Amino acid sequence: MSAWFSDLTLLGCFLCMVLPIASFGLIMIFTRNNHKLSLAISLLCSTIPLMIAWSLLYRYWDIAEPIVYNYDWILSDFIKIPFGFLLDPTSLLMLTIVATISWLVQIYSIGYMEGDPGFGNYYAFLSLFALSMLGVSISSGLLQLYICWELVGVSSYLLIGFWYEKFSASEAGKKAFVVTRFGDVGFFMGLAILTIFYGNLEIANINSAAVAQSMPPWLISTGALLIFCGVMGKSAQFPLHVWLPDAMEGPTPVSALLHSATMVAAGVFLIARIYPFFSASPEAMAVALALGTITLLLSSTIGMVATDIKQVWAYSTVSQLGFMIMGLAAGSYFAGYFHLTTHAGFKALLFLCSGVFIHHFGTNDFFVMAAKGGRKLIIPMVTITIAALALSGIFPFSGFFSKEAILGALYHHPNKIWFLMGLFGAFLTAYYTFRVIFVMLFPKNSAPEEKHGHDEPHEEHHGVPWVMSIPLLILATFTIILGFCQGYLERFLLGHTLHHEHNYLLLVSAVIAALSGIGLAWLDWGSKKAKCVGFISYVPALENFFKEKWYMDHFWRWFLNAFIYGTFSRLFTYNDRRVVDGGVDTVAFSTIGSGRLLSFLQTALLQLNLLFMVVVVAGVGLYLLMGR
Amino acid sequence: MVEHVADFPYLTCMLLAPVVGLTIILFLKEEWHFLIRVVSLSAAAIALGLSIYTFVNYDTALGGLQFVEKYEWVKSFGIYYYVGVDGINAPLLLLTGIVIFTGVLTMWELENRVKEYFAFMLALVTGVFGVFMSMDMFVFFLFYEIAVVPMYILILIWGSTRKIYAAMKLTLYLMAGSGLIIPGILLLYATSGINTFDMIQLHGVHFAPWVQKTAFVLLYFGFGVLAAVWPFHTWSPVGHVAAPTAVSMLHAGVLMKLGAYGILRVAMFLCPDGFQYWAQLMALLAAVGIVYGVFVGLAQTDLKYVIGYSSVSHMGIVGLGLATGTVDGINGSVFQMFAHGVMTALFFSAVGYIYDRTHTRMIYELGGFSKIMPVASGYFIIAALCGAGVPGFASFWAELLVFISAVKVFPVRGLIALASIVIGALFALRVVQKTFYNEPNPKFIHFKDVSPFLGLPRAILVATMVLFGIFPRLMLDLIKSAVVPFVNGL
Amino acid sequence: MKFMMDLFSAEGMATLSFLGVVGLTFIGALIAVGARNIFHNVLGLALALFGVAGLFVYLNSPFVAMMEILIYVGAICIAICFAIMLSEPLYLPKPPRKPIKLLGAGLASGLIFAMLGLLMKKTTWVAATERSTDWSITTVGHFLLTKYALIFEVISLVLLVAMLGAIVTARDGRGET
Amino acid sequence: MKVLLFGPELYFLGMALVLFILSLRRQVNIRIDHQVALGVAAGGVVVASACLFQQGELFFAAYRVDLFSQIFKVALALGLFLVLMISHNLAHIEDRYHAEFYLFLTTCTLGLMMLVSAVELLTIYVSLELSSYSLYILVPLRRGDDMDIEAGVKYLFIGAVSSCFMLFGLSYIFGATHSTYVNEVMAQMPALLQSPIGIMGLLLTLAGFFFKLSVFPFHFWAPDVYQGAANQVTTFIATVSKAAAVAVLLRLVALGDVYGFGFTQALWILSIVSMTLGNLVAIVQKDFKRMLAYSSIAHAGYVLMGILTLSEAGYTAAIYYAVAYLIMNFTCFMVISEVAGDGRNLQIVELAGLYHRNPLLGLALMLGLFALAGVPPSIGFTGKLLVFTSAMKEGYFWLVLVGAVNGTISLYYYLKVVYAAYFLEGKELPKITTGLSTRALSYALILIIIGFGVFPDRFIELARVAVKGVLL
Amino acid sequence: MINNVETYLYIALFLFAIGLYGVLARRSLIAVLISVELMLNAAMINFMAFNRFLAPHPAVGQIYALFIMAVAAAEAAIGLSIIVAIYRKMKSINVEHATELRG
Repeated sequence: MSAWFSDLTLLGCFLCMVLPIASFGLIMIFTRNNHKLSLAISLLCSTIPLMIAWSLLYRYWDIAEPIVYNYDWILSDFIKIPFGFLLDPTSLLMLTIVATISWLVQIYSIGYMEGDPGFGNYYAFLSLFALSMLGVSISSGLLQLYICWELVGVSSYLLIGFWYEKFSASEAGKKAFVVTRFGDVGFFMGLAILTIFYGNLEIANINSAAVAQSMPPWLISTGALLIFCGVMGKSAQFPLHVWLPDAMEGPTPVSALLHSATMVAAGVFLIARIYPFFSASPEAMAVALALGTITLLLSSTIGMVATDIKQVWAYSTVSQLGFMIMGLAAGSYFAGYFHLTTHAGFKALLFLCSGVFIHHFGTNDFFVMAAKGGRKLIIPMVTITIAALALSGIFPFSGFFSKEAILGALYHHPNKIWFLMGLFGAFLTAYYTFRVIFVMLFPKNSAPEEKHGHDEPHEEHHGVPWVMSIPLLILATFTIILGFCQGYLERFLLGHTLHHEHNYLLLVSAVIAALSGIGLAWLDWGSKKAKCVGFISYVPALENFFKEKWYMDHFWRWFLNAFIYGTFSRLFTYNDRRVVDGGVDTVAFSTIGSGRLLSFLQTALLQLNLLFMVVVVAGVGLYLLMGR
Repeated sequence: MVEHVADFPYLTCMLLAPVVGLTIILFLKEEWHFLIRVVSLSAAAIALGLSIYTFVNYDTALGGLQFVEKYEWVKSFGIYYYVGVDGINAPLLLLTGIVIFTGVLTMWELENRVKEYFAFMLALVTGVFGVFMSMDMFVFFLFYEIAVVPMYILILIWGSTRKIYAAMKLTLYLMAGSGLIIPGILLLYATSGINTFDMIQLHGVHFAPWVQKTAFVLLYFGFGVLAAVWPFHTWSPVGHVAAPTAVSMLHAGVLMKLGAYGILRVAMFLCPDGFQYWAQLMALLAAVGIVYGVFVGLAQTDLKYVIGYSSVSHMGIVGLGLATGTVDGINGSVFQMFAHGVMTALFFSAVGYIYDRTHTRMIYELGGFSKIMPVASGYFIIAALCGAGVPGFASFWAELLVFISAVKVFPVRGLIALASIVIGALFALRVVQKTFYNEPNPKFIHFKDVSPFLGLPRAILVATMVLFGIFPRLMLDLIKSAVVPFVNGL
Repeated sequence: MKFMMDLFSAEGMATLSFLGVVGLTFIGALIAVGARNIFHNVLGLALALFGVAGLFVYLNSPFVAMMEILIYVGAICIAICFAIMLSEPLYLPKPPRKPIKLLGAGLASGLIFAMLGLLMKKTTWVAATERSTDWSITTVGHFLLTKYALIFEVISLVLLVAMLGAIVTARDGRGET
Repeated sequence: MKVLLFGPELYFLGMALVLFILSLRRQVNIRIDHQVALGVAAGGVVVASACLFQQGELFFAAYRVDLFSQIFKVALALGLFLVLMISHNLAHIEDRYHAEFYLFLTTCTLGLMMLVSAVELLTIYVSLELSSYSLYILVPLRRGDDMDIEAGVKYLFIGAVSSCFMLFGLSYIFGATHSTYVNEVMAQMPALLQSPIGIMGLLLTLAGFFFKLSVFPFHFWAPDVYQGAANQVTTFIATVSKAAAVAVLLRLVALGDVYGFGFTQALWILSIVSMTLGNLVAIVQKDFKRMLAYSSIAHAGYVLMGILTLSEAGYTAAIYYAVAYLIMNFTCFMVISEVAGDGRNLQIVELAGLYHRNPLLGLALMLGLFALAGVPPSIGFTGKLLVFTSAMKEGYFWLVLVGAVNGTISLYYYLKVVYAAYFLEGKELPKITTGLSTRALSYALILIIIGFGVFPDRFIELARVAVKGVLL
Repeated sequence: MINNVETYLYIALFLFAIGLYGVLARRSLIAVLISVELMLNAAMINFMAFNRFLAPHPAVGQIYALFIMAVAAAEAAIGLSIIVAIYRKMKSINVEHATELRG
């Protein structure tokens, strides 16, 4: 036990795990109804991990060898699950991102969730989420990671369904949990298979080069693909992306935290985490690349037609996740992970800003916000624009650098189609992002009538409370400076800087794609003469297709209804009632029936009974005599 | 197997605590409700305390049977009162202690025929304790029957919803199971050549293959009925629905484990070759049960039916783990027995509280209970999450162990069963959503939330789940200490 | 002719009279179960019992034959006659017999006959190695008072019980209070 | 002390005499009748117990007194005493016949006592007839409807035909072995059973005992007689006479050494058919006594199972089971005669609300039924399991399987009675008041049912020693 | 040639079968009782035959026959009394009229 205290690093990791769960437990059991105390506990328990994360990052900036702590958690016979921490650049960076964003969101939520009756619960759930996400970051083994990964799912379920009185919220929570679970089952199968064939699932071990050589290729591919199922679920890749847009039913800070910056990034992080293993399977890489691309295009197109601001950012998240997967799958570990980092910053910013608008105007529709004078909220408007620029990949914001890195990776991929797709995705991203920005910035009908219609319901919101704006400013700062840290991060993550041969064709095409997207958005939504209809509406069929979200929701609903409920469940239930239970009842009734039948043997007629008796005696006697 | 004789008859005391409680209750007046409750609670508390004592004081380094007491009972037939604890039954004794204690607390508000209720319940518990600690087949079976029969009256009098049918069905079903068990154990006894029912000694006998095959399949199906092995499970949802809360808790929580424990302790222990022969079938039925349970549960509208089918599914996991015959699988199975016991007890306890107030368990009539009684619903949600196999609860580890070893031994069946946990999640959350989320039903809005005292049993159960969920080694090392020699003997 | 000669020899006469006794028994028995009039049945029974008594004579024990006639014909048959007179009047029309019932009865008794006949066929009887030739009634009496003393006492109890029972059961006014 | 050897029999003969004198009185006083009978019967239990460990032979080896017979004599004396205990309200027997009622019960018991000791075929036969005749008279002694007399007729004629078969069998045995002493006969049995005559002789001989025990196909009287006879008479038939039949069956079978395959196979079949038929038909019964009759047919099958194992363990189990059956069956009948205080036949539904009309009786009934169904912890369970164990030891796997499955079936109808007693509301029905003796009896029975179920060892050991004596 | 044990056994058997037929076929209870007596007589013949030809001591079979007679007498007494009683109650001694107990 003394080792736990003498080794500060270990103690730090340990605290990162213990404090959030302590906070969760304390709040749930004791202080649920005391908002202030709950807040204090929760903040305390998120600030310390934050400080630990940054100090660890600082301390191990020049880390050469990963630091591993392992303790036995489960010691069964074949299955041994260690509980431990693995500190290497990948995990340290993620740890920092998670700690930071979750701290910021907790601060922000003070304002956003003020007065909510479930305030205590909310912070408890946030703590639980922090626990699980921190656990994902620093787990030393894949099974431990899986456990935290599942906890992420649980806390996201609780947070999405936080406003459980709303049917849509509880439905969305359920959907998120089940859909991610769908992927997780694949993940777990992968883990099971790897455990069986390989046994030791420590990440340090899995990633070692020896493993890739000792395992047959089919096993690596199977394992990698199955694990990728989990990634598809958590990181909302096609076709399991459907839960993410619905998940916006949760409070906006939750969307910012879970569904943009951390939880959805967990999938990408997982690939980065076991990148050496993953990249040993070309099949898995190809599948990932294809699915990432499909996801990117699909969600971008849907984002183009959405009117709910959070929906837009949700689809944008999906598309950016697709981008990250593409980057990773194209062979560039750094590009994907770097985009994850920058994306965490600017997407959280986007959501938090939107949250301010939503909180202020009480609506999710950005047309309405614009009409109500959204641009008058200066800080959010400025920061949201910064974030939008970053998202679109405009220099000098962070997104530019990371996106360029990904496009670079795609460019180097032998098949250029992926690169073109990436470019197209970048174009679409810029378009839908600035569609929102332009609508907000240049409202077409700036005098909404309803202002006269009834009392201004949000009169009390004068400006934005500081607890909400400070996180915005911090994130905006990050968004601006993070791009320039690319070199440092490269050295940190890879141990060396990449040799950048500046490919101007690549650079130019990326910038052109982004700018043309913005330009198109300007034409459609921004300029004075804009008709405020997307170019896509010229192709109504396509627009409808996009509006219906490529019919993916319909597909899943149909799948669920037709197969799960309609076929299996119904048939099994029928079988249970009629065949199994009916069979048993039949046996029972036929027993009674045979009893009734046999009771006719006992006729009231004495002589008939005697006759029977005599015949049986004779029969038995004859039987006995026959053999002799 | 190494035996360590007890210095004090802990196990006998554990067994006698409910008996003494029962006897005292029989001499109390019907009207003295409070006294009756207190007596039952103290009996349960003593049993719980002793079970915790044995659980904690079991020396895993020493291994083998500990706290052994062995007395000759019926000499001419070689029947012994032979009790002992090893890593397999220690958790189950603990489980029984916990469930009976919380069960008594859960039924604290009972007003109808209190005396008889607690008397029967204590009789039932005596049987359960006896089964778990017996190392003699005859005594094992004796207690097994004692545990099964009081159910009939408990359901009949204090039950609800088609209780007459359910009680009869359950009892007959289980007794039919016994009808298979008797020939099974007697076959082993008769062919052993040593005139004893002592399982440890019988383990040393190498039975002829046909004996093993026959005895195993008889015992498997006989005990399997109680363990709700598909397709002999239909008594279980019906029975759970009809039974009063604490009985459902005991029943799903503990009684179903008797079946699984019997398969493990008697069938597999004594007929290793038979087990090898039938393992494929066991795995198949278990996998079918897992998948089937969730799918059927998905279509149910009665809360208790839902839980009943989830039990079918979860007991399938136990069966699957046993079928693997590996240390991991059996570890997982035993752990799952414990975890599922606590979990289901929690489920029923939570439902019971709601049902006692609303008098409906129809999912579509409920709704929004998170708003009306947040704590009570919280317990249910926790149980549902356990049921969905969420980490942090004991059941997760069990499922993990079972599934991995199942995939290893029976890849196809294992993977199919594993896949069904998605449906399991859907299944659990569907109920939670329909019952506890959305707008509350105005009819129920005036109900009070559960008070700390009434919440105590549920809190104990949750605490147990979490304790062993976070520190699985507390239990797993213990289980392993018995399972490793067990599997080596297979 | 040979046959006739045999028939009229001493042995033949013995055989003939034996056959006569057997015939008497069977005819009596057949009347006892076959006749429709209940009195004829009793008479048939008496006839059969006489036959049986005759058989006993052939079986070397005139004492038992005499007891047979005394107890059976003298007591039981008379008792049956009294019972007949105490019960159903004879002039009442009787319902027709059911052939199926008769057939069933015949089959069942035929089966028993077949079974035991088969048994007879398959069995070879072995006489005891040492056989006493003491046929005197004195010995029977001696046996009754030594070896079978208990049963001799018990049978009196049986008869007492039967008598008491008959009185209790058939006493007038039974069951009409 | 030769008298002690014959002590119980002499005592009961004296008792019969006393009752006979009682029956001769002009003035009828049923209370005195009952008290005298009960008191003397209690003395009978004492005497029988006192003679428990007597050993010896009487009447030129026709009568054997050993532990086996003495155990059964105690059981019989106890059974009679118990039946007299619940005879305090003989509502369906005319007052003036009470003394005769007791008398016939006593003579029947006496006959049964001789039966269990008799080792000579004629003695066995006459003792059997003595007990049977007493019962033939007791059955139609009931007042009221015509059922009793009908039952009496059926009982009589089925009994008469059975005893004819038995006599025929006895004659074959006599012819084949030239002896009428059981030990001499059985000494030749192993060889004899290879021949048809031995098998058939034994089979036909057993017919008489099968009739007493109501084993299929000699069971037809049982339901009618149970239903038709007065409750107390039924009780006696169902308990005491069954136990004696088991005893003598056991002695007959036990003295032979190893029987041929065919013979045990025949018993095997009869056993299976008995229990299956009894259990199945019992399901559909509405009259409680009739149901118990069918259950007794089934139980005869179980006892037969123990006997046909032809092993020491099997006999021990059969003895245990017979005594257990006596007790648990008696418990049910006690409840019947208490609930149906006016002596009527009890429908199962009439037990409604018994648990609050008289909780003690309810408990006793439940335990008795559970014991009959073989549910632990009760003598019924232990007995059944012992029987199964011994059968399995001899390799009768299918027999045990069928028996066990039958146990399940039987549970159904026993539970229906429990259901009526514990669940059906009988609020409007009056409470049942029981006297001190009945209460004490109930407690004693409950204690015995559970106590001997949980601690059967003493009794099993006793039975085993007894069997060993018989097997000599 | 006829004077051997088998002859008598067959005679007894035939008598037994006739008696059995009577028991099974006759409706009058008295006739049934008569048939039972025939069966008892058959058994008696058996005993006497064995006694005559096979038994070691000729007294035993005779004693058997005597006791069977006594028992038969007792049986007849009881039987007849019950028959009389049933006639009093049901005004009939037809066995087919006693059909109240069934099932």
